[in-house]
Amino acid sequence: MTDDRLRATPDEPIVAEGRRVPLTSPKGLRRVPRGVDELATEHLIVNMGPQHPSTHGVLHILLELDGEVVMAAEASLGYLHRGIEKLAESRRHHQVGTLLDRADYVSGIHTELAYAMAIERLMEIEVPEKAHWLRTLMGEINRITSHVLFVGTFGMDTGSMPTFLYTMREREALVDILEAVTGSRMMFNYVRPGGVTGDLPAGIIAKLETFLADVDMYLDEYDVLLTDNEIFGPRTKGVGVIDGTTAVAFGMTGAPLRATGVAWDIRKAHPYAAYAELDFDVPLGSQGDCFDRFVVKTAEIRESLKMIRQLIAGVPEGPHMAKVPKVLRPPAGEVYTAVESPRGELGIHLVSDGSDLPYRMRLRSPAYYNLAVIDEALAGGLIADAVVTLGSLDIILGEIDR
Amino acid sequence: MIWGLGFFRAMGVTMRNMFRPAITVQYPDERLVIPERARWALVHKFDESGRPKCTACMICERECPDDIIHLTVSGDAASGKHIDEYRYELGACMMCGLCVAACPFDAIEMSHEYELATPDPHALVRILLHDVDAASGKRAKADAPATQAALAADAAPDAARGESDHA
Amino acid sequence: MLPAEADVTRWLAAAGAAADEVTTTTLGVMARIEAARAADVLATLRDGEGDFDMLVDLFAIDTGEGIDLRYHLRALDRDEDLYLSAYVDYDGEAPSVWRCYPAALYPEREAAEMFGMMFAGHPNPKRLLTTDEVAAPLLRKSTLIRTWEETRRD
Amino acid sequence: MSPLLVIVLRTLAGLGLLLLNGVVLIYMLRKVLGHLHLRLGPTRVGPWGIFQTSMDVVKLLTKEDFRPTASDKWLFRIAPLLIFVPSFMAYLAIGFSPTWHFANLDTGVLFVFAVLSFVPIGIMMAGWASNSKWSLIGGMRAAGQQIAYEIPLLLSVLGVAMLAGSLDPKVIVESQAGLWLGFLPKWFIVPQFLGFWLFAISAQAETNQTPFDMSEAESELVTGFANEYSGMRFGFMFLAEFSNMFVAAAVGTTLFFGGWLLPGLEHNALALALGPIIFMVKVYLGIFCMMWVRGTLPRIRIDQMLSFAWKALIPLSLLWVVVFAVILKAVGA
Repeated sequence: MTDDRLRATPDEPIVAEGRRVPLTSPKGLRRVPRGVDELATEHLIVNMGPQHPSTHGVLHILLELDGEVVMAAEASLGYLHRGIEKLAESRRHHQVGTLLDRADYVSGIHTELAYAMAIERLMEIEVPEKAHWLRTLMGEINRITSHVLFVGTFGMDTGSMPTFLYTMREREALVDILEAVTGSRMMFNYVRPGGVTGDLPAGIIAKLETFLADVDMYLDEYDVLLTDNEIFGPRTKGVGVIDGTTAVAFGMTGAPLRATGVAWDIRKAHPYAAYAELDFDVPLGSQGDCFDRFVVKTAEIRESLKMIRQLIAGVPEGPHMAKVPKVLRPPAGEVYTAVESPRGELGIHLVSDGSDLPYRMRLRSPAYYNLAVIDEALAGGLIADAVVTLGSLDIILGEIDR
Repeated sequence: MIWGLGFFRAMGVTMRNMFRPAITVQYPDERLVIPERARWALVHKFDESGRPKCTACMICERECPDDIIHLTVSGDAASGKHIDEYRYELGACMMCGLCVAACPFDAIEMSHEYELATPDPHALVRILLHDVDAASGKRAKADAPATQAALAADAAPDAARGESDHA
Repeated sequence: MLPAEADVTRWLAAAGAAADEVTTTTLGVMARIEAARAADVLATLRDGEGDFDMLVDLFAIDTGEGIDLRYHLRALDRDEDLYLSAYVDYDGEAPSVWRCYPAALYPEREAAEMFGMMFAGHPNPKRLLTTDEVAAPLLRKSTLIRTWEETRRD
Repeated sequence: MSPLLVIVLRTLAGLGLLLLNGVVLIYMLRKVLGHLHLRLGPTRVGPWGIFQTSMDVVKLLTKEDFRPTASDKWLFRIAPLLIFVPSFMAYLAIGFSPTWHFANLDTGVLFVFAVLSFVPIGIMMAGWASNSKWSLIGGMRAAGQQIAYEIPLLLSVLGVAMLAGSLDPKVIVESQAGLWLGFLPKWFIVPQFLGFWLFAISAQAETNQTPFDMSEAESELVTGFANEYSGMRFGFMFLAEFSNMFVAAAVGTTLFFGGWLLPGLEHNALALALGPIIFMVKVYLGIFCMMWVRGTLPRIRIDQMLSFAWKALIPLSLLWVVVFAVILKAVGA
């Protein structure tokens, strides 16, 4: 079904000079369907989203279908565009975090952290050791809340209901801990330039330990429900394959890139916060299909748990906030800081003109680049594959549309 | 692995979970304990005699990213400030806690009042203080020694955001 | 990690680009290139000795006089980042680099709509994030977003 | 009583049972799925939420009768009935005890499968008439699926028919009386173990339950063929789904689990009185297992599902029929 005759535009390979794998052109979908041949059969163009249970937010994908086979796909974004980059230009530096929480609303700590690091690097603020550890601890807790949500919603995408509701149990326990530490369940506003707003409250370590005691058993249950399941395997193995060169060419980062076997993790490549002192592995896939992306993510949950165990064992004493001026006026200049958010490399490119407002704040959101590949990856699969492929990329629309 | 075994193991997992207690919290009957730091609607703090600790220094109004705190103040610092109205737009508040963090007099806090839904949109604009004398800065400072150091450190005047903010 | 400035100069020279403005700042190594030749320069940087195989980010900055297009390239194997800056006039045009870096497909559309410029040769030059009713290029400094008073509804 | 009155009363009784069953099953599904998933299910309306489904029926009845403008007016209206009526008709052939049945049919099992094969026509009609692309895909899926799975479903029954020598539910049940080796109930699941699994898998597919809920597939097709339906039209489709579930479980009980019989409780007055209760308990246990599967497994992909039917289930069931026939002949001789 995927011979060139049926491609959207067979004439233009994406990559010139033949050094890379040629891809089909994402020239965009024809709005008028073309017949398969002289018969009066037509391709069906359906709108998946913006109100569709499997688009994970308000994503809109146009699918050109031949029966159930997706011939071409085009994502249409912007339903959640709030102009965060523009709004940031009228917010003082310490206020920008409130906006960034809402960019990737499932893992706000990481976005805040990237911004705080940008300010710290520009102003050359020395962050206390304890703040580093708290940032890492909260970041990893936040990563697990995001990853278990992924495991659950990916289960939903494949039609398995229990994982979604079971993972809510873990997510809820961790979100409670995040709320106790940061004051909010999702919009944390916890990481500020110079440190974090609060130390660990009393009793939170005990709470974490109760969680850690049970969580491995629950993770094994998810493996039984999904990873080892005889239906789940064929649904995801060999589906939505994105090879390494394509992934790199599309600027993909995070688990989708690592699932292709490319070992790129900011936490290892450029350790920030306390990651340099932690012992952890970066799980890698080999095939770059949906199953690998899923397995990489579940393995990352276990790595995060390993890190949390190390972190709570060794939180140093000391202040959690450096001395920073109340009004942050970073010197004129540019800086790019990147963190490994649950979705990939989340970068803040900050341009400062020396005033208390950012001159330009660019949020390099990982899901934005990870999503771009779907125009390529969905073609040739079935509708069910499209749903699974999209789910495996773990997109958050708040971050894509910004 | 024998093909088909995975189904039965999965069935075993769901059956095991059937006998675990449900995680549902039946909200109006059961309530979760709100953690100490949880941030909900903004409220004022009052001293023993019931006077607000607010000194009408306007820092919170400037600090709010969403511009939802509005103070109308008469009088001046010399003769004592008088708060005509402390308007707080709950409906637009995102509970970031920046105003509380910025308050040098420890006069406001984020309460644990979380049942904020209302059918009346006007109820979402709250007048927190109405026609009261503002506390003098000195007294408030004496009340809150913890904030003194922070205040001293912040000697640099907080430049007001000009109209260029929105440019 | 930062690439050596001399290397960058050599790579750019291989692309036939003027290589006089290679600077190292808090950002990293940044080279200024001519916007009209961006596609050629990037293709050379990717396929030539530079081997920058990933376009990490593409965005624009309104400098007040024009649009500063930024290409953030990365050589994954060597872990080296290179920033390219290309000036474009308001309502100007730059070549699309999607042929060598398909990652640029979305950000080019975004930069075009947000800054009011054009990317020549882009395969799908539609708006990405906003609708047709949004007339002004949003991220230009001359575009004022509405203040709280303007948006308030009583 | 006049024969006409008997027919009317029996029909009404069947309808009443169907509606009651629907309400009970929906409540049961919510509770079972809820507890399987660490939730509670309905708790608010009445004690333990038992009136939740009745209230939902009231809600569905009072909803606006909405029809998309571009839909096919008559097909759109007929489709829910075409889904509902066959599942109602299937009730007629179910025997609850030696004396309790709506109609005494000599080929009752065949009748059930015959009328249930109407359902995909209704689903296709609903999908087509809605004039919605997602619904259309759902309807087409339903057709492909039900045709594929009806064959192994029927073939899986052949073994039982050979054992009992009849397709009359009453005869089939009666021939399961007694014990094997003194302790094993003489239910047909023992000789027909493979047949039972073929039946269970195909029945799960025929009743549109996860992992085979292709035509609904909420994460892919939203709700597939029922997408544009609301109010009581949707209610009929929903009810039909549950009554199909009941019919499948009842047929399974009759064929493989000895119907109203319990070992040691046979051919006496007590058995006659308890028969319907035993039958219903068995049926509801079967339904619970269907819900349990539904609450556990992910959904199969449509092409895998069809190739599973054509490449695995149908050859296997054909083979089983031949093998079992040979065995039966050998043992009989």
